[in-house]
Amino acid sequence: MCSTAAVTSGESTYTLELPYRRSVGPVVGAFLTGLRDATVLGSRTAAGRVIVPALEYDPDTGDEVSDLVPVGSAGVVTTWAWVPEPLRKHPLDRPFAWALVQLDGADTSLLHALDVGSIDDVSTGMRVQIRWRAERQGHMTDIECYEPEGAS
Amino acid sequence: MRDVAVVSFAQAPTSSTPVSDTEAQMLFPVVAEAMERSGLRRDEIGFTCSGSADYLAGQSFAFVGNLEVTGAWPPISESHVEMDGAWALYEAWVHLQSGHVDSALVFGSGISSRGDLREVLCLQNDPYYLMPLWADHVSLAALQARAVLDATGKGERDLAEIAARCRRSAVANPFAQRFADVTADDLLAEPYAVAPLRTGDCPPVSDGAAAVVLVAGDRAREVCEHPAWIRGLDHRIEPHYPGLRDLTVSESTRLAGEAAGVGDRPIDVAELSSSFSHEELLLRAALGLGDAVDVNPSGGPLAANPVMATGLTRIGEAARQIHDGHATRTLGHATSGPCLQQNLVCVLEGDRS
Amino acid sequence: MAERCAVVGVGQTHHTKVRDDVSLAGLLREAAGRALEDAEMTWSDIDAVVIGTAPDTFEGVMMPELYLADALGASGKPMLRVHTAGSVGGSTAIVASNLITGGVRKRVLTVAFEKQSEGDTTWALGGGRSGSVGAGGYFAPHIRGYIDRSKAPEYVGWMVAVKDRKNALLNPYAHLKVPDISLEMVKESPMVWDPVRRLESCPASDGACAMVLTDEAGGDAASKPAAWLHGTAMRSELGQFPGRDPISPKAGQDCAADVYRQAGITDPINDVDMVECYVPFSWYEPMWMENLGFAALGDGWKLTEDGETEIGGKLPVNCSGGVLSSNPIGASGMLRFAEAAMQVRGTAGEHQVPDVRTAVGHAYGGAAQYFAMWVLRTEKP
Amino acid sequence: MSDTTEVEEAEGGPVRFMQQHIALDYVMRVSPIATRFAEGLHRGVILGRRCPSCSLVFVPPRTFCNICTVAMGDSQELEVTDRGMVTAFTILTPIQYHGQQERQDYALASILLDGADGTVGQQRLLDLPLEQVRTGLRVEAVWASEDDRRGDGGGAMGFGFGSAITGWKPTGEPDADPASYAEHAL
Repeated sequence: MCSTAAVTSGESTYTLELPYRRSVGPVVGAFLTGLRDATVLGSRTAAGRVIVPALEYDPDTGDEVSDLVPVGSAGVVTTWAWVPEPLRKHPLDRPFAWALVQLDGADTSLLHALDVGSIDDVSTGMRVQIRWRAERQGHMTDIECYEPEGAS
Repeated sequence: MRDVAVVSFAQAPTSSTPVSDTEAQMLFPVVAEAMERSGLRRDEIGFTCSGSADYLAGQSFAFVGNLEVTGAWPPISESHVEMDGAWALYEAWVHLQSGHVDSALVFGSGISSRGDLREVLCLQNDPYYLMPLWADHVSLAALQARAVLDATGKGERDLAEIAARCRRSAVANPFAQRFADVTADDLLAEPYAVAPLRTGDCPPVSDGAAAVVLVAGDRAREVCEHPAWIRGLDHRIEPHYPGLRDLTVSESTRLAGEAAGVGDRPIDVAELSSSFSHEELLLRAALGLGDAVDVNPSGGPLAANPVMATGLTRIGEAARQIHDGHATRTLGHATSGPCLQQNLVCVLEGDRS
Repeated sequence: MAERCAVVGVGQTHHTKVRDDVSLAGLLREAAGRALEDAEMTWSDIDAVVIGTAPDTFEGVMMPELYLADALGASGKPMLRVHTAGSVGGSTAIVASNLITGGVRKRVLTVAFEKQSEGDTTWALGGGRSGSVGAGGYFAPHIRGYIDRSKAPEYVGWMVAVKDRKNALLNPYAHLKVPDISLEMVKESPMVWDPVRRLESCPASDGACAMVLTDEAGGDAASKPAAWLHGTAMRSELGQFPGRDPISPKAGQDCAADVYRQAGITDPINDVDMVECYVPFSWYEPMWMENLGFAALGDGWKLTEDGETEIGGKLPVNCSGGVLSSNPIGASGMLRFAEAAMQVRGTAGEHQVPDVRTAVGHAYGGAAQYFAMWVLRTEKP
Repeated sequence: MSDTTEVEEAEGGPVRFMQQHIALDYVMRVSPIATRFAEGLHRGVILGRRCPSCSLVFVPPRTFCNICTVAMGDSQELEVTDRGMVTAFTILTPIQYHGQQERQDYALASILLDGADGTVGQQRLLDLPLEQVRTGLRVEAVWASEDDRRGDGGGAMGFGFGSAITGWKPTGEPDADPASYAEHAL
């Protein structure tokens, strides 16, 4: 809902707020179900490319894809960005890196937060692994974040 | 294709102090100025098209309020895209191609300052995989910046040089919001927004609007001393999810640029929607623009970034270079979506003497 | 028009209250895939994609064309997103047709959609505030104004509701189906926005519609009959100002006059074989009959009363069951345009009107201030 | 958040739904004209502006005439009365949705103020049985107490009476001649 506060000192603030309930369909659904089971699924296109996260179509051609294959839960950082001051809605509340990670067996990269102590601890090409949340519900945040391989 | 020219352009002064007006109030003088400069009466306009986004305004059907500035009584032939005004210009240009009408009014507008742009633009992300992470557009741009630096061997100083040049160019632009006689060293002293992008590599949050009048055929020469003829106009999109793409190139810009004939003859001036410093590197490469090309003499989006009007402003600025007789062949570029997902290229030429 | 344009493929989803078996992409792909199949084309045959939807707040995705680009096979292609309020589905089809008639593209896929069940449209229509009256609350005074002005009997609204709901029974894709619909049922249904009763109102639907448009060569090459475009028009007027007539808006009149002029229609009631127009509340049928020039001002309701708007009447209206039966808002306008195409192509199945040569599609939106129309024929222009 | 998703997940079936709560904060800076209008309301005065070109009086005031597309400044400002007539109405049975606070049937009307040329829409009618609501009904503003008279920031579509006028009640005058509001069906 939206609550309109009274006008004070020339400003009014309001929050555009609404819960959405999204139906996810078979392929996104399978991917999210996989996350709940601590597995990452990719979709294999006719050309043999393994797309992660799984899509119900080949992103290059639009052709339908239904062949889902598991990929590894560790991989290589293809690019990254360091967030010195996280926004209130970011996955981590301390400085962190975003990382696009090509998981083992995938041909594309999956975005998530990478939990490292400083900008000096992250580099392109480094190996990282998924840190799974203990309580998983079939949602992107079932992946808590990435962490350097071998951590914890 | 039918000859169509940009015959007038107007823009709102952007400001770091957010405007208190409604979007329509902000648009009104801009549209009025573009109309006045065109010399056309309102009833001579055959088609009107605008670009804006509800989520910037924080209100469903926000664009309906903007119809007010057109004086849509008696009724007008009109359409709206939920895109940057540059795509409204494209729709209008297509409409002119079909021969139904001979002139068009185009405008784009947005009040970015109303919300937190880094949160609002997260809603552009796919709802299942990206949106839940609140991966904001600055963070996504920084991922692409890192990929570009890794691939090209360039460094943060190269980015700062671009940003400093834009800031210096903007000193001469009365509509710019962020301008200063700064050096790369000054900008390298600024903190990271999201590394490798420093605050100076990122655009300001701007409220703004732009308007353009298009006229087809010889009528354009009657109303404008130096019409800016649209010689090429195309746009392309790529897969959405950044992890699917090669972030070290802008493939959709390359395709649009080729289709628009950018490389047919030299470009004098290019106004690029490079909101982040590294995007200029990507766009220059994708469009084949050499060092001789004057890029963003207005300062570009790093000087003022009125989202939903930024792209149309680029085309307007590119046209102005021809209107003023400063250039004979220019380029305006617009972009949309995370990491330059969608790109539009407009090639403009003056009459050759 | 510079270039001829043909509709060679039409597809739509099954419209229901909640399409909880698909993602947003899946919903659009269902309609688009059917349109491609109908056109005997694949994704790679398409040059450009034009999509339309009503406010982004309905699904909570800003500019969803970005996320949907590769789902619609648009990778490396041009993609446009249109938003003109409730008329958007019609406007979207017109923008797609302009790409053809302007000679810019040869084969265009156009898609419009709404997945109303994801969020809350009444909330979104109210700008996220309490006290949203919804579309019905907004239009109810106009409807009352029409009834007062035309002296139409109360049962005309019920008749429209019964006719459209009966037509919906013939349409496998329609959302709301009331098998034993009767005047009595409509009359007894609760008053929601006086004078509009529940069964005189449109549902909220999930759904999508898609069409494939081609140039003349594409229309000639199609193995199924093509519907040839004879005119398009869009008109907008200010939502409120002194002296505005929202009951028969001038923008609607002008839009009709423009599209008829292009198509050479001089006597609409006789020159047009069927019309699919945007009737979200039953009374809009007689209102639009007058506004679009099928009846004199004040006489539109007589067409309904005389049964002339039924399949088999002089001017069948909303043979698909109309917006009253399926209302995925962003797609609703395109469904009107698509039904006109299906009727001309002879592919409307059980709700086919025999021997349609000329069909009109119509959509409106905002405060009855945005209008979009097209005219299709079996013959080339 | 109590829906089938959690149940299905508890049973370990495939994930079919995703819940997402989107909350975006916006700050609306009230424009000078809206502030001035709100100040008028605080004093119990309704301000409008007259177009210098077509002479139509707009309430609430606008910075430009949307018909003539000419600017209207402070010099075009005037006061109108807080009385007028109902030109259109509906009676609503509120639809229940997230954030809806209305529970009972109520009447909303368009009101043409004496001296104004456009109606003000979506106005609450008070002190009158719903079955007596009609066009032509003469009404007057019911003002909130002075402390509660605040304007609103408006949005893309403009601004309104905020909390200053809680609704409109019958004046008891005879109904207006239909010809006097024939052009104001909104």
